[in-house]
Amino acid sequence: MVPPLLEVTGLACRRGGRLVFDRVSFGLGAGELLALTGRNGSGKTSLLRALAGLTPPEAGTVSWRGVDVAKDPETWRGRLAWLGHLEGLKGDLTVIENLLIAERLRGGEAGDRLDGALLAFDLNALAAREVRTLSAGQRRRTALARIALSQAPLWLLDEPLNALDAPAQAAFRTALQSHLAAGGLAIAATHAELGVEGRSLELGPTLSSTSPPPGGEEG
Amino acid sequence: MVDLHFLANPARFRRFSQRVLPSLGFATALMLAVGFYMAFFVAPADYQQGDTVRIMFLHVPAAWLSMAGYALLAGLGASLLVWRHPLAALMARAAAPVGASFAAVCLLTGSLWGRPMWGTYWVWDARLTSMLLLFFLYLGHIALSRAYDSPERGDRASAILALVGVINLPIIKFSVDWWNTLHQPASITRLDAPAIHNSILVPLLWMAVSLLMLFVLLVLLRTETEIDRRRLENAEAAA
Amino acid sequence: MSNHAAYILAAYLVAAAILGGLVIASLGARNRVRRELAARGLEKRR
Amino acid sequence: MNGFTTLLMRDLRLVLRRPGDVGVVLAFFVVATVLFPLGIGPETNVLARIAAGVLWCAALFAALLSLDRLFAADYEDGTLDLLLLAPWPLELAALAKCAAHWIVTGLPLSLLAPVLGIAFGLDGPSPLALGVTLLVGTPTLSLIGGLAAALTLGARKSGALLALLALPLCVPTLIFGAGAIEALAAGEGIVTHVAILAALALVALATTPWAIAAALRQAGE
Repeated sequence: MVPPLLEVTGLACRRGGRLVFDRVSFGLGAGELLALTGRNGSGKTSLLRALAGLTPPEAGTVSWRGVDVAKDPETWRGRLAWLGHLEGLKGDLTVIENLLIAERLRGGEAGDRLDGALLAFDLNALAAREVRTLSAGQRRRTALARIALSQAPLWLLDEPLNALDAPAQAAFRTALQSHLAAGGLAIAATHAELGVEGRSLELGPTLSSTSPPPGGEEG
Repeated sequence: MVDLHFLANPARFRRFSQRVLPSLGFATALMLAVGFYMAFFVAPADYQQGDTVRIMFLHVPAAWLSMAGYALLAGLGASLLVWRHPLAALMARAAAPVGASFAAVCLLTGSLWGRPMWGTYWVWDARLTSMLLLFFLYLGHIALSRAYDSPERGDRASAILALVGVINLPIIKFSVDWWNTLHQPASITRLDAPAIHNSILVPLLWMAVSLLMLFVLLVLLRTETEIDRRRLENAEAAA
Repeated sequence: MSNHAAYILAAYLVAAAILGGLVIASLGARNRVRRELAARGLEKRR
Repeated sequence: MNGFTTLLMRDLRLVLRRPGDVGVVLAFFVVATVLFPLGIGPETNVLARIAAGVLWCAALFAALLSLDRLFAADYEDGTLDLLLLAPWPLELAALAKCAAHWIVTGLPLSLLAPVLGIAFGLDGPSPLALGVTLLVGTPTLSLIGGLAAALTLGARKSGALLALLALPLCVPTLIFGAGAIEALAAGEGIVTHVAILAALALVALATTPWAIAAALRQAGE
């Protein structure tokens, strides 16, 4: 059996002395989607941040093609497209400027793909507007266009459907499906049904007292 | 060489400090009492500074200890950032106010020495000015470590600050010396360790050792408190 | 101790006030935290 | 276009969208400086004596005033995450941010200071020398201030804390910057001072980007 592209083993994360999740393991192959579910505070965002390498995990490893990603974080970051609950857009820049700059910061050049991304999320009419004049849903669409533009193999999405109306949700599904069809991977933390075929992982409450926090009694 | 590595574990450290603190406290009190006696009654008056030389027995060790204290903060900062020692953060949090207090003692005693010797409470002497800046660095460290809702963030931010500060301290010292030679007539009596004669040196070193013991005592005591406080916070977070 | 005795005494008193105050404050803080730990049943009395 | 240039140009473009923010900093610099003759009295020889120190201190405060938002804006809108996740070194991003800050504050302050120096009664080569020292010294202020801004990211009362952290570290630059003008007045050249200012800038350049990157990473956790 071929090992999965992305393999997560025994990942644990601690915040403020509390284990938010512990012993999370899964594998994800090309074209697969993983939906992270669970109550508020169950650690969905923390898991995404740990996968991206934004937070060093307490324990466990993330590997890509069998190689621990912590060995070469820059290459790993180049494989990621990130959508947090903050959009990562500059209010004083226009939609187009935001998309172009974000892509260049990732080390790429948007080129012809820009038109496609704008079209996919129905942003053509807003393209020259400054982002601070947009509604919450329009900003979310801009941020999703940024993801679609990136050509990164792994999408990490935190509540991608937030603030999206029905046509925008449909646009997101189409973009996600074509990403997966092209062999991409996606992990999305979500409360709502994504509406795209995929696996899911439910994060539950962890037994926070099972292992000692820093400053704990056990030696 | 005693292996102190086992102390890196907070719980073990706590047991260790609880065991040594009472005897260390007793020994420190004894040392200080003898030190004060020597400083007041054994040491002779200096031919140049007169009796005010007795202030040096406090002032000079306080200066040494506050500088050593900042080096300690930097070392603890490195061990937190590089090896993620959980105890290092707690000890840095405990040690910063101790170092700042010694710096304050150094400044105030220096100022009380300056009034009879220079005729004024404050002179922009190179050593005093450097010490004042060191005091500000301590204040920044203390304020930064307590400026966050999450204590871990304060720990790491102040660890970075301590490392940058320790790189900058020699630069600050050099520039203040330069500035001082430009602006100060050099004829005044230096606020300095006095001309070393054994009758002065012995009480000075005695006081230095006593105050070092007090420094260690305070750091141990406060680290223990920080360990307990972090346990309390963790218990609240888990509840 | 004839000349400048006031300044010398003041220096020692100031040092005693700062360092003594720090010792007292530290002891007080330790006891306070211990009491709170004990109130939560986390402190194992030996 | 690589990441460094992209980020630098982005920050400059953001400033161009709101030129008033820079205007406020420069206005603060002028107003704060002008208060000194009003407080001290208009004797030209006194003013010329303190001009370099006053202008250097005012430049330091003006630079710090504008540093508060250096990383905070990116932190609040989530673009900091994009920088943290960019596939090139975060140290370069830190450097780009500080360079942008210097271009919009340090540079105009250095150009403005000689004019104010003349108003303070500096004459001969002194106003020009003042501009030169600021030109060489202000990059250090942007770097050290950038570090303080990164360290206080998300802290309570970050503005005052930023000043408390940055000011002691800026003392060497202040001493040699203002000292240069006095050396000039005393008939010495300013070459030594400018060389030391440049050395200080190099030390800051060699150390602060790493410290800023470390601070930003822990702010992103």
